[in-house]
Amino acid sequence: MARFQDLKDAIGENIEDGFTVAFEGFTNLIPYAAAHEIIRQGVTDLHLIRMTPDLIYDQLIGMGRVRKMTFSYAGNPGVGLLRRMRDAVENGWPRPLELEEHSHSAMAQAYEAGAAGLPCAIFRGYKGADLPKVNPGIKFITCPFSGETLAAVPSLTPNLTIIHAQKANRKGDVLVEGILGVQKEAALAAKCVVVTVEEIVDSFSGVHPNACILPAWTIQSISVVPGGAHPSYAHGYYDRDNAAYLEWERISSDRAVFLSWMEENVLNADPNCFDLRVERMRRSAA
Amino acid sequence: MARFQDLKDAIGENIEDGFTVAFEGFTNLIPYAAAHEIIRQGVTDLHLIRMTPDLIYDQLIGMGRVRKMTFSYAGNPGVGLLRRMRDAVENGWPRPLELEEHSHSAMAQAYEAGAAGLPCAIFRGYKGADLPKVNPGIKFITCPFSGETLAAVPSLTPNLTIIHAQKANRKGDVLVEGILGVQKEAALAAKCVVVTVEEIVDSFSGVHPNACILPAWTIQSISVVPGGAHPSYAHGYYDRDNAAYLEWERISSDRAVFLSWMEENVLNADPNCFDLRVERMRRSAA
Amino acid sequence: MAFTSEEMMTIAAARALKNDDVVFVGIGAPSAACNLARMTHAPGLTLIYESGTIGTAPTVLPLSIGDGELTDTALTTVSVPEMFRYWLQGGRISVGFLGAAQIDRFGNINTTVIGDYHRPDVRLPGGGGAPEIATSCHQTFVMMKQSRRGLVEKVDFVTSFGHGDGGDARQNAGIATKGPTLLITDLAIWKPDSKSKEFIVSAIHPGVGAEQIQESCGWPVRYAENVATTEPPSQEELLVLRDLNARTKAARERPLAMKMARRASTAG
Amino acid sequence: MAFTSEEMMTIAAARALKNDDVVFVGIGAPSAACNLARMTHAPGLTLIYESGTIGTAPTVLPLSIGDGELTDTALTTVSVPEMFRYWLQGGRISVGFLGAAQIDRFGNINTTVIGDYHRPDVRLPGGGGAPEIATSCHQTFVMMKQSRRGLVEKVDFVTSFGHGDGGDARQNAGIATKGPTLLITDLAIWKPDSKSKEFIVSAIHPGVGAEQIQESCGWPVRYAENVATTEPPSQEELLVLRDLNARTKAARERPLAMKMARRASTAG
Repeated sequence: MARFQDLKDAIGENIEDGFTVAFEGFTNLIPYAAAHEIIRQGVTDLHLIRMTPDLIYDQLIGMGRVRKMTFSYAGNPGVGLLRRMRDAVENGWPRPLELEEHSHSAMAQAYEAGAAGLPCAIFRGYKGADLPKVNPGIKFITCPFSGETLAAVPSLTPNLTIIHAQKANRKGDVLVEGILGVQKEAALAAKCVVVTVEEIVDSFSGVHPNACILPAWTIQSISVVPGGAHPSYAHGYYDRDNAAYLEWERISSDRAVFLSWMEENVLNADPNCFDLRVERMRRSAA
Repeated sequence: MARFQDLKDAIGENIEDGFTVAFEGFTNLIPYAAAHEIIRQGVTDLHLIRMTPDLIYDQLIGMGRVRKMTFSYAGNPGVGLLRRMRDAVENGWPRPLELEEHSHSAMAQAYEAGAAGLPCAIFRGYKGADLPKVNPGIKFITCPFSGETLAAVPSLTPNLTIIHAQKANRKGDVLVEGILGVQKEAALAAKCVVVTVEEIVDSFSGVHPNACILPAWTIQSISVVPGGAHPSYAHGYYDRDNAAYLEWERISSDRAVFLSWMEENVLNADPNCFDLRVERMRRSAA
Repeated sequence: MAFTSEEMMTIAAARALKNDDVVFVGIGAPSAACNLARMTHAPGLTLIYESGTIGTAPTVLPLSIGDGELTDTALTTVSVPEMFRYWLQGGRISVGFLGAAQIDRFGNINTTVIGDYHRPDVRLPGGGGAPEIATSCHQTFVMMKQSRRGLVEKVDFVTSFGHGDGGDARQNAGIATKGPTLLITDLAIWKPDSKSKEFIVSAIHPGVGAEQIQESCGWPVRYAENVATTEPPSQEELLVLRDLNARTKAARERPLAMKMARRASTAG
Repeated sequence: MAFTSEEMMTIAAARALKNDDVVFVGIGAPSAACNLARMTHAPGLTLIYESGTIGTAPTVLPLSIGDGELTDTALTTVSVPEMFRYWLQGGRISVGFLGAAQIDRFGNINTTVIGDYHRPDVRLPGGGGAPEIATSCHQTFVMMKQSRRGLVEKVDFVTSFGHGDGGDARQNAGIATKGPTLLITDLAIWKPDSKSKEFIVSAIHPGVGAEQIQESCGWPVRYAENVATTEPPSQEELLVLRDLNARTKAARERPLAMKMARRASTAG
């Protein structure tokens, strides 16, 4: 049953070194504030799962907190490559990074299978592709009815899934709107779920009957962190900070620049800085 | 691409004797008006698919239009048995009925697999149950990762799926709200989709971004039939006519009573009678 | 206060539910029991109906599994494939309720056919959600009135697996959940023997005699070492249940009055 | 009007789309081409982004696959598992767009690594949706600028299957869809030979010479029997494309101005 906690406690009590953790959010609602808190708390040796690693994993990898990453597209969307992740893979800096690579279709369906309590997902995928040659986690089965060969991947079942959402109500139920990504599936597939939200509202009365809502009893911990998805966005609250994504190309290109940026903006940052960052965007846009 | 047609043409042009047809709608939005039109047009030898056959299939079966039925729960919900269906199974009246029987979980996941373009669904089901002994369409596979035995059923891919929905917009996109059942899956799993709706609206602007909407290009034909789900209900428009469901117990208990009821209320009924039936309920409730 | 055996059955089932349970509710007696629990000692109880409604709190009992009242009061309503995949199969339901046309001493249930499957004497509705409710919920409670036709030596068809032929049958079938842990009838409360898994009487409802239990049971009844008498319904339990039933009856007699008013306010 | 080779590429790709196509759009050049088509000759074109947005009509080009603008203008937004299961794997997409770091003459694409997979010279982003876009869409269009590093004799890694080693390779691999039917570069339009499935030049963009095409291609270029010259961009095409790009640039320079205004109106 969801408890309301401050972010420091929500992270501190629910994560351990070596955990398999999924931070999900597909462009919309990426949980940056929670990732930065994990970096500040010194958690390490993580196995990260995420379809689109994005800046959030570039930062964790560049800080040496990641042992392994399961992913399907490691880019800065619309901008280019993830340079800290490349440095880890190509040069082992600051530590080598083990990769477990899939396609989007495979990962989406593996999360779905995890949420559905199944040990694997079967799908029509990877035909003719080389990934099954380098990822032993991809197997094939034969449909017992049609005889067709279908791909199979093990379901994804993280120790911990962290998501950012628009709203929680006072009971601790959580509402997600807009691009839903794989958040519901990643949450239901995990043993433990931590959610950061923009705000708490009295109730969800008036919300659409088929809206995406995670009941309080599927969640361990909720923290109110306005702006907590910056520089990604929160549909209905603030827009994607595309300038920050473009700027990351420069910051992440150089190890020293990266480290000093992280020092200033993450390690020495106030956990409540996200609201201010969004406020600053709001003022500069006015 | 969806065409707007009157119900007579929508049915006449899209169904043939011998078709495999799914009428879906889970308590909410059961497409009675379309079923009655099919009865009037004399279509026969159908293979019907539906999780909960309900009165709609009792009527089609009792009129001798059904060769085979794939289902998972054949009852008058909260009232009792489907007496016309029982008469066909136990006594072959008015003709024998072939049954293909599943559990809800199997059928829901088989529709889902059909929508997902897969030849089969795998799921954790039927453990210890007798149904696999009498339904050769249930097989088992071994998970290539965990070694667990999982049930497999062929996906459901009807020739035609018929649903009732609240609204279409002028482009022919269709909105479903409330209890969604398996309508989206049954529609996307079918080769052809016919939809009856309560009304046409100019646009869906203002509707929730994650509402259940079938794009016009997934649908063949749309007919405006207000009240077309009576005696089931249309969330937001009118309520379930529980009295009619209770009354069906009496009507369906006797072959002659059933036939004369069908004569009066279906064969000789005006296709537009559904709106009047709902209006009558409305007045009597006022 | 005087009470009927059916009231006793419903109240005994309601008492077995805890505040933090997540219940897969069936229509009829289970629906009354679950809503009674929610309206009395377990206000936090989460009710899930297989129609996809999660966290419902109806003021009257639905006639079917998917009445509009369920969506109107639900936290959210999901599709039926999602209900069976993420919520039931996903192992998120703590208690599933099952009814039965026939049940045997090991909690195996038949709701499919009386007689041979292919040439049935009576064709029953079939399994619906039951085959997987029986194996995916952490545990299941069965509610039914006792009769020789219902409590039988051997079910004609295993619609839903209970404890098979007893003992470790569930583990041997690859099932990790507890299965039937409670059989609540109009006469008694039965629990499985810890080893054999045979249902034995653990409590007898007030005013019921042992011969009545045996007469309405198709196998030789066994009793727990210390058979209790079921606590009679409290005044609160009876009043809340009777209110609920009265509201339900009134709503079914004029099913549209209140709903049409609602429509006018939203679609006007 | 004068035009750049990139404009020609985008416009040529836009022209290949029909009004009733359902397109799985990629970010960058495909997004510009698809929106240009929608704003000119194909107003009924359905755009789907893998973020789950169906039927989008953005006024500016999204930087990422899931910008808010896409949801705001979409008919509906579904979850990503649903997008890949019901919409892509379900066979509902008529045209999928793919980009490539490397492509070979048979349309096999690499966006994974340069060099050895386990010890790469360059680690590229990986496949994303591409492996299944390549096999589930009815056909795929590839857009890329020509270079010797891009159009190669043999790709280092087959991220997405095209026509394998040519001929019936797709059927032999159990794939029922057409695969790459069009390669649109900054210099030419290429189509697969009907038998060998090797990409051959079917039209050359205005002002481009054959030597330029060969210099920027790692395999010996072959030409169709009747090579056409691509129709130069019309004034309408150029104006609409440049307007779109200008709006996009302005929006990225002040990404929040208009959105914050929107927020104020809904959350005020």
